[in-house]
Amino acid sequence: MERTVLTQMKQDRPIKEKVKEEKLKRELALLEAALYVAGRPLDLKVLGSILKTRSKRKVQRLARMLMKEYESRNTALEILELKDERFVLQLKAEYTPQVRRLVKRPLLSTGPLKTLAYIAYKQPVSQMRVIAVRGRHAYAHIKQLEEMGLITREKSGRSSVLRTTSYFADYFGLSHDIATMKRQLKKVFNQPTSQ
Amino acid sequence: MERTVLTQMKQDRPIKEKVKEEKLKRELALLEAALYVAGRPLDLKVLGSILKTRSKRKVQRLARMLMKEYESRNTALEILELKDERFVLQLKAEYTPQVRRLVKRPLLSTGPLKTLAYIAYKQPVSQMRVIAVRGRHAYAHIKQLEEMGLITREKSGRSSVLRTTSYFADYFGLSHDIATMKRQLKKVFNQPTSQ
Amino acid sequence: MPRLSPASKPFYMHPPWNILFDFRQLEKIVPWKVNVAYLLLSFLEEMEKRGEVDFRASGVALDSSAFIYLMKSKLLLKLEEPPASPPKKILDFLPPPLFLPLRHELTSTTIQHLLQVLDEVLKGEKLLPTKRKTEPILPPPSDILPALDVYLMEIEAQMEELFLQLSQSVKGKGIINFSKFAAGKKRIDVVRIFILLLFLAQRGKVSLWQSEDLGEIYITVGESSHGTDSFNPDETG
Repeated sequence: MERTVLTQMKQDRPIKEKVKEEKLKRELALLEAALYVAGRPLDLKVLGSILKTRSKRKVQRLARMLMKEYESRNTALEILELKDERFVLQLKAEYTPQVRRLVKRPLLSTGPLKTLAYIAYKQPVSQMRVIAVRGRHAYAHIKQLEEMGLITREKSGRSSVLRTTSYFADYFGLSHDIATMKRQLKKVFNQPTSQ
Repeated sequence: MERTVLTQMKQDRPIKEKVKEEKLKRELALLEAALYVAGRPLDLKVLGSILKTRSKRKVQRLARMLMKEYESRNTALEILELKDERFVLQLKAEYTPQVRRLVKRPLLSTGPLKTLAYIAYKQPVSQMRVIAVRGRHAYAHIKQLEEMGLITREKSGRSSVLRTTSYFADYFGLSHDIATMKRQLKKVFNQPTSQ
Repeated sequence: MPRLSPASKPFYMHPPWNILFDFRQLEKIVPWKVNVAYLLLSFLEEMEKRGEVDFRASGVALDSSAFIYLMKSKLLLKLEEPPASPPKKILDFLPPPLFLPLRHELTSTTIQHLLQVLDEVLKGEKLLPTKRKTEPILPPPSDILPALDVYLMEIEAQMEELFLQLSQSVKGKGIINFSKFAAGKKRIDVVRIFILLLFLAQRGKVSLWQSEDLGEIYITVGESSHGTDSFNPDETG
């Protein structure tokens, strides 16, 4: 009897392993599906609700596994872990310029994006200075960026002081700490591919 | 001398192979990037424009290669080859129910959606008529819908004639043939086919 | 150097040259009223004539002249701020555009949503006041032209017939009242006769006159120089 059970157990092991592997695959796919359809950073709680688990540690472990898998695939997409334990699936920046025109959503054109880059890099920066550097058309850019929630404007005497928002930091997967963010940006700007 | 050249060639081969392989990887990643950001079926011409090639056969070969790669990965996303030689990257249907609640952003807010619905139902329809029925704010809707690639505007004398695009048809899963599409709309709409 | 004594002032302290040497006066003058060139030339001539070359007085005269010219210039040219030069572009590190990361995002709009709002739009369309355009609705040309042709073809014959009737009524030549001629006829026929009379009058076959507004119309037949026996259709044109 005992022998039989042992034999049974030995036979079961690979099946159990297989089942476990299948379960893991399915959980990773679910995380991928969630990140794909959301198109925005999702936190561990939301990801956990998709996996039907309350264990944040488990979700984080799986999400990082998926992130690594994407890294190893070495393709156009990437999964990033943002601060606040959030994960996001997005296109690698280096491919953006080549496929931007296929996006059907209204996107910011190059002009406002240059103004945004300058504000992010120089912040906190006076509106006057931004206009002096970028030209008078930058008034419209500032308005647009403000409307999109990417920058804030704070009255200071006759001029305004501009800063990027935490939404901006999240959107780009950058640090909320301005000094760190600037270092990150510097790295981005030095990459020839980010143009 | 001859021996040296041969040795040289032997040494070159792996480098050339590597360069070729890198190029292939980059092309596959570009196709993936295009399909990912478009979020809709793309034909060989559009995909070719991203790869900067006019050879439809080459594009098709690469797209099929990418499709196979996705198949082998066995995850939540899939690439399909549609009729009309179009390719689409999408979420596998089996994952939709579990992640549907993460989808929050509507394609359009109600105002522009109403204008779009009217154009789809009445097309080809003059801009004048759309404005008469929907009001003057519909000018902005028409502009937005055009920018999003959901409708086209064709000058006709003093007014314009509006039609939905194939992107519209793809998004809502309708026929590309306008007569068929209108029949489909009317059928779902449960209205007599007159008017 | 002129010797100055209270009793004998030097010549340039007299008019007209004193303007150049009295500084209190100088500030009050209207510069346009001073001919500086004349003052300086005559001052030099007077000095030469007198043989008293006074360099200090010359210097003062020159200084005053310059002052008068300055006053004129100031009046001519309103002192304005020089036009602002275009704001100098500050040379600063200009980072490349920061492209937003592209993320695919499923949207929640379904065909059901599209049809729901379509329902509302079409209901709204039915409620729209059906402002029929008030453009005149013209009947198709085919409805008008044949009738017009018949009338135009017949008008010649009718004119000829009416002229004959009139001629008979007046026995060749003479005058007849319109009311008498049209008596006993239907209203529509009266109108027709009147229109035909206008045609005949236009061709000079008859003359029409009226004694007063809304009064009796008199028809004079055969007074015109035109022949009474032939109708040339071309004349209608």
